[in-house]
Amino acid sequence: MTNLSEDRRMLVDSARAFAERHLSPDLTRKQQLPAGYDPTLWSGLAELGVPAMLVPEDMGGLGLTLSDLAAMLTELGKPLLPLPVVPVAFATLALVHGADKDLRERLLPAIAAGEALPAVAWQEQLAGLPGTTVATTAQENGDRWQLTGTKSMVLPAADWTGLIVLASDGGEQGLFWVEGDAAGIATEPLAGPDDSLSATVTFEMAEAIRLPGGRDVFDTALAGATLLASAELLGLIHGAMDLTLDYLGTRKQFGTAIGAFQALQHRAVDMHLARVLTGCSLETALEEAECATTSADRLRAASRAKARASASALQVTKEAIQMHGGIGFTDEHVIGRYLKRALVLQAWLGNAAEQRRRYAAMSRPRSTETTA
Amino acid sequence: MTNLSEDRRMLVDSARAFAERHLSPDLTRKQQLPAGYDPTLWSGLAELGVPAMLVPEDMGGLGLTLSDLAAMLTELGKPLLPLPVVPVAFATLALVHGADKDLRERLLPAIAAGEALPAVAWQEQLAGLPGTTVATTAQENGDRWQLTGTKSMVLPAADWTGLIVLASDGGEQGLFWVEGDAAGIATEPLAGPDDSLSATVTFEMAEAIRLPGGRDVFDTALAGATLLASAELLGLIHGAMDLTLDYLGTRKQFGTAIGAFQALQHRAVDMHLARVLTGCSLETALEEAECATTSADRLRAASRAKARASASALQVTKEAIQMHGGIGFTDEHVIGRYLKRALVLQAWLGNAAEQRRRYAAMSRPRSTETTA
Amino acid sequence: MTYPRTQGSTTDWTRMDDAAFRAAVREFFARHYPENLRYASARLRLDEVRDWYATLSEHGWIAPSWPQEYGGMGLDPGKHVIFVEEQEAHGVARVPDHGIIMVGPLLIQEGTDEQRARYLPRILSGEEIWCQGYSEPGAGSDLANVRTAAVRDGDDYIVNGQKTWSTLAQDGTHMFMLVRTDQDAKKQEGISFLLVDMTTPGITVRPMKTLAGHEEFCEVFFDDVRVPAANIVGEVNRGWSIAKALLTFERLFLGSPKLAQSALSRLGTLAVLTGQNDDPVFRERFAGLEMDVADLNALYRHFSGIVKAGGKLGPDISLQKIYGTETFSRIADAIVEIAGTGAMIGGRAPLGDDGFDVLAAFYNARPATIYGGTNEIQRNIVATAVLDLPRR
Amino acid sequence: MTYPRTQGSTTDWTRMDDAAFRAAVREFFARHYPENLRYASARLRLDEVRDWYATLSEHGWIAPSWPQEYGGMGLDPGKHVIFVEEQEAHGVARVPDHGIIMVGPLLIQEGTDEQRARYLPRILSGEEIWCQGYSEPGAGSDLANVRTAAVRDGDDYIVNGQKTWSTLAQDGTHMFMLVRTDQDAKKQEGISFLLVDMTTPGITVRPMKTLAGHEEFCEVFFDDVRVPAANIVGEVNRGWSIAKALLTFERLFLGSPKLAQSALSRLGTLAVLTGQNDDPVFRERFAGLEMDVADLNALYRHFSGIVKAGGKLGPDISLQKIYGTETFSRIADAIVEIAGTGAMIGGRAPLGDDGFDVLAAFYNARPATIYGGTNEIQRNIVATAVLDLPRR
Repeated sequence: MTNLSEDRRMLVDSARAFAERHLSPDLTRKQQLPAGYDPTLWSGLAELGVPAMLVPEDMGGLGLTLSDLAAMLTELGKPLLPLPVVPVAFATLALVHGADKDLRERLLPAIAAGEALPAVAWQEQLAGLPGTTVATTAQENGDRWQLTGTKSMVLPAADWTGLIVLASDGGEQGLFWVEGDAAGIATEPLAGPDDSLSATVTFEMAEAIRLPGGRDVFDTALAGATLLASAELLGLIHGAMDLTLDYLGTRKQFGTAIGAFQALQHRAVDMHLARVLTGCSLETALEEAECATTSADRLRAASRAKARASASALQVTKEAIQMHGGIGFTDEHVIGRYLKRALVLQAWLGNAAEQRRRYAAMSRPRSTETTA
Repeated sequence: MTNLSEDRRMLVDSARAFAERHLSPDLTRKQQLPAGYDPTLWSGLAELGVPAMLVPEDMGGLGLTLSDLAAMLTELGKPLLPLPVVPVAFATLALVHGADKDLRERLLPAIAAGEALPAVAWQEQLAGLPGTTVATTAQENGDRWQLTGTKSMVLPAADWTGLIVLASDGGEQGLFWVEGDAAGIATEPLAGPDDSLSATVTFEMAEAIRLPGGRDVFDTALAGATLLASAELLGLIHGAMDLTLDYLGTRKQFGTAIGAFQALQHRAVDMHLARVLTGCSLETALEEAECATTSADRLRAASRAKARASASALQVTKEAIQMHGGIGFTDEHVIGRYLKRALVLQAWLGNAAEQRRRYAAMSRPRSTETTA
Repeated sequence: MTYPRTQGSTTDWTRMDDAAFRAAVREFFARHYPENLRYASARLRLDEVRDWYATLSEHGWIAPSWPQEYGGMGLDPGKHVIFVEEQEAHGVARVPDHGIIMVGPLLIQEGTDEQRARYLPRILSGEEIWCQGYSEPGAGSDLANVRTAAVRDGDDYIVNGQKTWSTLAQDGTHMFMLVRTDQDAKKQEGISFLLVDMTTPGITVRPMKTLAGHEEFCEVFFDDVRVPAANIVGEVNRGWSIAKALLTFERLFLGSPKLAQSALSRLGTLAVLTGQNDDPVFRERFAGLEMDVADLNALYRHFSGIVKAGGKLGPDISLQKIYGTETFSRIADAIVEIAGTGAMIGGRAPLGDDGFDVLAAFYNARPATIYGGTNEIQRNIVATAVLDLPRR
Repeated sequence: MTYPRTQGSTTDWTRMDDAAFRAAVREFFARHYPENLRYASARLRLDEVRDWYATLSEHGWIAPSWPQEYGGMGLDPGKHVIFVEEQEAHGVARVPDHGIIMVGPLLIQEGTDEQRARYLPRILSGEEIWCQGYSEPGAGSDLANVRTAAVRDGDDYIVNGQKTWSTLAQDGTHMFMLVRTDQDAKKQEGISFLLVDMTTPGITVRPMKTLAGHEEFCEVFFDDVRVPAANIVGEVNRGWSIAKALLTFERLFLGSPKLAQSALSRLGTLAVLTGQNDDPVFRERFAGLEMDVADLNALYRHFSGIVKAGGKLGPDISLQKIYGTETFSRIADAIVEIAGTGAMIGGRAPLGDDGFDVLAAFYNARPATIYGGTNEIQRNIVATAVLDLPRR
């Protein structure tokens, strides 16, 4: 992030100003039923242009890049962001890359305006590498399709204006659009440790239309969302780290500021290294993904960034609690909010171990003898 | 090692006295061609009764336990032990458990006297979990057998008075005895990083007799040798740790003894924890192995002790070099001898990762619901 | 001094062999422990376990390690270990046990006859529940930095100050606490050990919510609280050595393998529930943790062997606290890792028949490396008092 | 000042696009680099690479980053990275390069015209080989604690003292060194930067054998060594700031991904040779290390981007040295681990056609976390100078 362009810097500044004015870790304390977020706050973000960023200009959007949105998310993530920016961006990417003209024209301008909140319903089992296998089925019925199956961890948890669903037509996996008010959808909200909400959504012959794009489009959108989630994690890491550095400089034990103890200093350096690495990893992964020509390459880059961001976020927030001592374990201090939000974000779209497994599946040790 | 019996304490004291008088890390500097050890030093150990320890009393031995020999080895390992105590004990265990009366009577008294040096030739490939698959074949020829195949990492590397060979008769794995001067044996010595020697031994229709004991006996002997190698590693860990603690207390940088720097203190504590854990792990594993009724249970206990000892030895010796700084990386300081010897001993009979893999193969996560 | 038979166990456990004793304990738990309280994932509150406390008390099983003459089971350390093992295996929850674990043994060793007669029977009966008053705000791990003052006034002391991290103090009827009785003495001196009735006027208890959402710790405020001078344990101004001895014992207790063992078992369960138990990467990781827990048990055996042989624990007991809590923490991390997006669920995730709380162990692992002296403090102690490394 | 054409490259590399440049470099190495020196596992000595040095020199390729006016290739940092990448890919060994990497850029920036004219051409030609004189016994990482004294005597300085950890000093014709020219000044002041001809009477070089068996470092003794005062670089008593700037640059260099990258490639080779490359446990471990190396590259790009943009490296460059060397060390550990009993073999184990030296990377990883300021020192620097944590 050394050479921010002027435009990028303006975006970052506006995000920082919004974050300072409207966000705080304590905002994540209250569950925003039923959707899991505060609609007023969302409107504010929409005024800032956040949901419009990935929407093309001819669809009423700003036509900006993943890197641009990532830079803003890092700022928004510092005081913790209890808003579904990344989930909506995930759906936006799927629509931009995979919807036909009609659906694009119907949905993208509304997304850009902050009025439509589409969600992607894709994963089924909780653990393993989510999304690898898909049991939800799509059956053709005239020019429409009917979906049956259960999806977990759908974000936002309610109030969506429509769902993009990954389902199998028996042979291939494809993406399907389900209207928010369609019949045959049952939603069960689950509260997260950070008081966010996700939903388990069950489809029973729910009516859907098929998007032209398939698994490949989904993978590209997943890669984008994974990078954006990494950017939000990077913001979270900054926030937790800065609070901890403040604490180390002011808290005294045995008559000395605890930040003067060398053992803590060295661990603080390792936390800082984790944050710097996360930033560098993300920056290069964004570039790789933006230059890549296949969805596999995009996923590979995204896996690397998310693996680093997830591991760093857990490392930094766990160390932050340890360094804060007992007070860090009470719900009264904000540092705990960072740990809880980190737990959710590191897991969503696949945690570090799951990203590593995906990365391993896409690369293979080579012998120098064969590359020489 | 809290409640040493009086007998055990005498053994330990005699080993310590021998170690202090006759051993020093610098002794490991010279390759003792061709066998890889100093015969005079070996005679000294024989006078101490070391090779007699596991030999039953009716065969001229002392009839002591693995735990007794382990306690001595820990003392002998402190100044590093360039002698094939564990290799010979490995062969002794195989003969005690698996040889017929004739061979026992012929070999065990000579082993006890320090005159016979049998070696076990068992592993073939270098990596993976050695000894799992056996390609060396034994063909029956009248009342004798003929062995063909190649074994690696045979210790001692030469001067053996006979070889116990793990080979497959086409169906089962069995143990075979080959005289040291048998025809059809070719030996190629390999120098270790610690200037010890191991041998690659090739059998070409070498004449052998079959021991009544098979794979099961071999596994019991392997478990015993693995525990003893862990004991030697424990001694090595003590030696490296004590040198490092001395250095931390005396070496000054920036005007302060470096042992006063908290970051180094905390890492020294982790090294110490590793050594204490290694001792406790070994003590309980020895007990488990001695009480076990199956060779699988013995191996499982041995794998745990060796995994801990191997990992601790690498951790402690690597940290020892780092804490010694540049001087630790020169061949002039003895601390480097500890690192090199640790490399060899952690690898022999399977390193930490390989032991973990064996342990994993022998256990399986259970659900609390099934155990409750 | 004798206690009524009903409060002591009538069986002479010391004569029973270990296998028979284990069978007896197992049978006792199976028969008496409430099924719905098995394998609780969080520390239970007094309300939830009061009946179980009473059951233990009625059978004379509430104080396994106290001598029989004081109403305990009089178990030797070996049998005590068996008792704890069976407790764990059956998923028996901890009762509020500061009185049993800390105050009882302390009064038996250091208390006056009057103190013993006054307090021990009510600990056994569960009438009185004790909490701890050690840490103070601004000096979490620097325990010797006691600022809560007790000033002599006739036959009483007047206590002013604040304690914090007092576990379940809201359920306590009494507190054992460290107070400063000599303002002018050096840090470790001038500290006394005081027993306080929590109903005394001037005491305010404020529970604090933990990250896990439980009210597990309290702040306790003392505003001109009048406590009889007879409630000092041991000598005035010599409380630090008593506290240190208790802390040493606490480190053995805090480092015991039970947290790690139970988390490992949960990890295995979760692997089965999520279909990962045959995954080779998981298998090797699990085996590594399993060996760590076995070695943690070996370490515990080493230290409890010293206690068993009548020896005194040295400062190296901090190793037990370090390794016990950090092994527990690594296993808790593994649970979060294999749970995947299960970590996005607070409370029970929909896995298995009863659901599975993915984050319970992870939350518990956070304070484990902090309370009883942070693991940083423990490492400082080992570095200087065991390894004899120079102080700066 | 100009240099004879034969010593400078005649090509204007800056006009070439990156792909064409990469192709040119690749072709150059393929054509000129001796096959038998590819992928050397240890640092090569001058004797072994003298011909290669001469080849580079003749083609004007010896100093990639020096400006063309001084006889370098004048590569911008982007092309320099390409150059290094191709060097690595082809397995091209390092030549003794202290003159090229350290002394040249230093003299170009801080030297006098006379010093540049005297020294630069002979670095380019390979006539003169430089070694470093920074560390002293008893002050390995505490570089400012210079005790080697240079006392003014007419137009000369008389140098007395001892340097250590001087890499390949036995092959050096000249040393650039730190000397104390003011005995009374505070630690960091009173240090000067001095150029010394190694053939001057009074200099004794004693090579030390490393664990790997190489004579890679030397002790160098100075006994009344007379050095012209004109050999001071920059101002007298202001050598520390020059040394610090060089050290900052050295940290970027020492933390470059090449060691880790090359070790990773060797890990992959060893997995193939031992049949473990399809093992799922190995695969995931390898992927983790591969991502670490990719992120190490990203970090390197971040810092070299600052240099490229003409910025100054700050104290956070220590992060590069820490992560580069520790990633290398982790990979070296993985090599030893998957080698199994291959680690019992010193030198080349019988694996593959040419054998495989299991321990080479492991040995190299030991000094990597020590030289150039131990990683402990680097962490101290980041803690105080970057994170602004309080000093004790």
